[in-house]
Amino acid sequence: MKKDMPYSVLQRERQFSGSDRVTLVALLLAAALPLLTSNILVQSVASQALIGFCGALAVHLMLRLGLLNFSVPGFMAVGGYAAAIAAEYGVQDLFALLGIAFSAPVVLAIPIGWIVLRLKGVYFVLVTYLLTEIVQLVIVETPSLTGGTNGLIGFPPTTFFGTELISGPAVYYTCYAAAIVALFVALWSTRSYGDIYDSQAHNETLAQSLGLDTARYKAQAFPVSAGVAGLGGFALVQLLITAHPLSFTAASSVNYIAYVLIGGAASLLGALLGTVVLVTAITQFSWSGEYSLGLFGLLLIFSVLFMRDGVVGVFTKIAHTIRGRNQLAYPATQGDPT
Amino acid sequence: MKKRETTKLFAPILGAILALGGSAVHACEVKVGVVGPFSGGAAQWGVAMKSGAELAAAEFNAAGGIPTDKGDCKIRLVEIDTQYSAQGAAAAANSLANEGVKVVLGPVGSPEVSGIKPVAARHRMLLMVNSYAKDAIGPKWPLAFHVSPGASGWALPIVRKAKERYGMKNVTIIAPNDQGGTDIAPVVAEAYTAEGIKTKEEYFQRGTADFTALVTRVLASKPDAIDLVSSPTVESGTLAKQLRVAGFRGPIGKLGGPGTEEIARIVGGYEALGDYYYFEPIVVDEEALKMRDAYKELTGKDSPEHTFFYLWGAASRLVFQAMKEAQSAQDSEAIAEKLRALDVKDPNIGEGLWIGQSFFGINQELSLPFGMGFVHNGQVEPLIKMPAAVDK
Amino acid sequence: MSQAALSVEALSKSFGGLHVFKDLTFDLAPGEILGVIGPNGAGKTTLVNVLSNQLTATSGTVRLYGEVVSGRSFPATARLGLVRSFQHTSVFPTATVAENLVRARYFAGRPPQIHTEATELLEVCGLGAVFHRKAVDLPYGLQKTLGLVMSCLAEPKVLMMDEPAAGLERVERIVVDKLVHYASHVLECSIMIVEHDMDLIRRLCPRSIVLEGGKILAQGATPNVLSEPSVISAYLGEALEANDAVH
Amino acid sequence: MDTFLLALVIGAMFSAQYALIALGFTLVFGILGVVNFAHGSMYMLGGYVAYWSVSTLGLPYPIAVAIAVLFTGLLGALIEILLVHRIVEDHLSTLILTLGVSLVIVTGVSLIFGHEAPQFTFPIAGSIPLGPAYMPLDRLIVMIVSGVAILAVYLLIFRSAFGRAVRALSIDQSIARTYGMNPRVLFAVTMALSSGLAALAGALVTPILSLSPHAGESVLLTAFVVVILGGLGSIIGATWAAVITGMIQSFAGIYVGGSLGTLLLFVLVIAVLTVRPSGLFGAPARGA
Repeated sequence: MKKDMPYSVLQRERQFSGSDRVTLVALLLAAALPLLTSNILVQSVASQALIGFCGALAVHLMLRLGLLNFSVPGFMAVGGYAAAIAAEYGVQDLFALLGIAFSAPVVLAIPIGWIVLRLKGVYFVLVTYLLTEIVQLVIVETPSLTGGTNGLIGFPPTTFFGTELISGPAVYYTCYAAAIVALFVALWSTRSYGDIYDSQAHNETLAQSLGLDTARYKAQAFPVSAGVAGLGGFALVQLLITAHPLSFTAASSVNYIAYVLIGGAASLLGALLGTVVLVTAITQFSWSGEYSLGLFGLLLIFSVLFMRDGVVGVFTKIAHTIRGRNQLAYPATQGDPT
Repeated sequence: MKKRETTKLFAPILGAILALGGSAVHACEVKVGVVGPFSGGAAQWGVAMKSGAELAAAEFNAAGGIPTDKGDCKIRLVEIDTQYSAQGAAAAANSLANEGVKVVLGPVGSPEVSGIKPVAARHRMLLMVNSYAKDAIGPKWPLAFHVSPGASGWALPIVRKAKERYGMKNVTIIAPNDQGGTDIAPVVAEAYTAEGIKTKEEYFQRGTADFTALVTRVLASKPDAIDLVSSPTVESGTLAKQLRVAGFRGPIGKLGGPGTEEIARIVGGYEALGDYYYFEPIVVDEEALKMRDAYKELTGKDSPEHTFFYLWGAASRLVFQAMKEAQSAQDSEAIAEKLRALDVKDPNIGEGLWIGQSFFGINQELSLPFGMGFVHNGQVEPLIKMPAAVDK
Repeated sequence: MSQAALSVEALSKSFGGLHVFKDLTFDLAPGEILGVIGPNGAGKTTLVNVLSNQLTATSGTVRLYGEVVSGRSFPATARLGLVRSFQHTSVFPTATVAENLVRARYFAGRPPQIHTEATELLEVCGLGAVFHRKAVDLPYGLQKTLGLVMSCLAEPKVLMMDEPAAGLERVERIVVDKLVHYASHVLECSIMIVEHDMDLIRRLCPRSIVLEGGKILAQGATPNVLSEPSVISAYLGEALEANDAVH
Repeated sequence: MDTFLLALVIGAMFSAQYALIALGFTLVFGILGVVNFAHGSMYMLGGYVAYWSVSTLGLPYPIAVAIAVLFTGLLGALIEILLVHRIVEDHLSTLILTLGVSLVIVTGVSLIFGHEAPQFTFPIAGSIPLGPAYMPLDRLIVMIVSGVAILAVYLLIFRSAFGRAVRALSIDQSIARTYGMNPRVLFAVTMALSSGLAALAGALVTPILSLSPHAGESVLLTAFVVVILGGLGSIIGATWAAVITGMIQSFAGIYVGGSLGTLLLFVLVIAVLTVRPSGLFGAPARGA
């Protein structure tokens, strides 16, 4: 092989994208929410959005690999219950509990991932759905550990350097801590492996043909997604002060998926926007009544058909239109497809 | 400057949230929360509860309202939909806390109640709830009241009456394996056992649509009677239908959960249902029907069909009476103190008492006269009015 | 002759009871460019799939410079230096051309630097002008070219090209020559070309193998092989048809 | 021994029902590559249309079943043509789309017919003794209809020109065109067939069990389990998996009770997939 001076360097893109920056800044600003308003309702909705964001991130991380993950509530339950049980055994420190809520699902997801990740597309969807159902059944069948159908109530409160986190803003910050950790994990994961995940999602065979061991990266992404979900589960248990099986039903997995798809599946910002929009819509401006499920269905249909890139996609399109950029700006190329 | 911009950004959101409360400006008003499922499958329970509360509020307001240190104040109900979920109920409690509400009527289902209690306790709210959970109330929740007795209160008298009639020696109880089932089935089982009836418990997976296998299993032990306790209505109907198809001729009980009519429809009519006995939280007699007329007169609307309307009407009257005597809508502890001491004597529903000590360890369960129903050989018999349950 | 770059010994593949090919034995010498031809359904693409371990062989052994590659995973085989390209366009659609090239280097475990020749190659192939466009937005010919370039950038020891000219216009096919030249002369790798375009095989491959019905019908110097009566009778109709199909 | 026989009979009843439900689900996946989350709601809708035809139009039950199948089949075709077809290549999007469709259907039915279960019973009662066991006539009819439907679908797919085109289509659209078949039409027909089968199951089974707007939910889960176990897209696989699932549900239900049977079933599915990632009889489907 010739040893010429390299003419050009093909370096991997590993910077944050613009939308990642916006996401991070938005979440950092959210820390100031309790300072801006003492409105408990706003804090409560925001807490729910932060929890939903963790779930949405867990969905997003697997969707990056082209896999639709229905196991999010299952792993949320694992994280939430693990932390609640640890609290009963005297672990109250926020950081320790965050660690437990993250690592318990990770540990469980490693062997499960080995099984699940051999499955393609739709099989993965259905099996992850079953996983959540199994977690539900296991909770119901193990009342001595999990409280069974009654759930766990009355575990000691979480502490932050010895201070009990029980006031409204404190609970908000507990959820916030979970969400920010989840975001950093997601940023690390997408920044380090974004191109690998994207390649697997769009042309796994090509990636393998070049020498990429795709199985390894899938096996790595699944536990990370599970851990992120676990953080959300921890926050949910803290918000409700209860670990209850009904908080983690298989049906609720659809919500987290909807957050991501409606916000925009391509970016972390999509997950954030989708969560904020839907959580606010559902809890506050409750298009309630008997129509609510049907309206939710219509929203899903509409966004799948007409908003393929979600809310973020719509914004991007508007921004492009305003800047007057369009497809013709690219250099024309010769040749047509046969 | 920056802060102002942010506030501007939030202003529409805050405005919208406040508008939800429908903040009409009154000289003086006290707010009471009404929390329940006002949409979705359980909406009929929530709407009936809300109407009961509306009736009581209208009555008290017509009589001058609640005396406070600001003078006599009108009661204003702040209604929040939980969509029958724990999260929804917790969020509802948070938003009520935001409005400074200290007294809450509802919610009406076990999942909601388990969601609202911890949050309400944190904000020191007085709760009047309905739930079949075995920890619905308790010493841990000194401000939580139970609107009507759980199975621990009424199961025994009903079992006694059923035994008188059918003389069954062994009973199988069938319940779903969720909180609604696992919390109530053992309590009902205890009532049967106390009457010397041999009892077996069977649980089914929630969401089961076809009970052939379970029915076969249950009938193998040849029970004299089968009790569906708190099984949801559709599941109860399917179970009853399949039991009858499989040749079970004994009486079917339903000690918990409403829905006799719907169950009969699923089975294929009362004829097909055969012998059936059930618990009815309240007997709507002539006296009770006066509440319906009063509601029409005070609010101009028709009251809902669901019998929860009468139950919650009576319970709301008690809570408002306690507020009146405590001269506050804020001091939840004082209100709770007055509530515990109130004589339970509803003009329309009848005399009752506070029970709960022996089962829950706290005497905060409202016991009113209740009903028991029989369907005999396909004939619906009039409800039997039973006196309010007492502690064992 | 020294050690073969690729040595295939009694290789068989069957699906259920159906044999796609049976007992194939042939070698690819270092630096050699071998043509593999045969009528449709002869098992050519399956052969590439099996050699690259994308499919598991039913029996037989494949060696790369003496090292047994049979039984390894598809990516592990590629990492050893036995790389394939695809008949249909195969790119990372949502990534730019540049990003596609980066990934090719990175996934193959190669350093990010590429040589002058490679850069020139990009210009010659027409990819330089569209460096920052998304692959999916490129015309078919350029997408196909990009896929071929990516397999070259993996710097394999042996490159297997599955119908590199398929879907390219006649004028575009010159690109394949340039790529083969680059792979052969700059990367000094051995190449196996599965193709229907006889002109291309004649131009690029000194030696050819003819597959028919899962067996080697003929092998040897390309002009000789193509003039063998058995090959003509088995193949000619097909070849004409294939040529018709592209124009 | 008596119980064993009984369990076997009940298992057979379950199997027939499950097969009928899973058949359409697997068909749509095999041919369109779409996981139809609206399949359960088609079952429920079939029940409601049949109920409406009997109670409001006063039609005889068999005609009501036919109307349910036609109406729901037509609706299925419309959904395919108007919605699914626009994005049929994208498996994840069609999954979410059909989920949305199912929510809309469930809400629509609740608004029209109410949340509560209506009175809807099978017109034929009674049972025939089978030694110690018994076979209710209504179940027998369901079994016979399921058997005929499975056979018909099998013949249609493997023995007819339509079937050849459809199978070709599942591999390559251009081949289907050489059979003179338009993919658009084939997809719509397949969806109609699948929805019609679901509605047939619904119209037959809901009067035996119960009819409510949420009746389709457990059906969808059953269809999933059966179809994954058998291998998505495989008609034979779905049939066998229905038998396995039916027998497990029956034996676990009778001998164990509670939810352990369900847990066992789910774990079995995952265990099978560990060994065979495409299910028992699975073949890679269109692009999945």
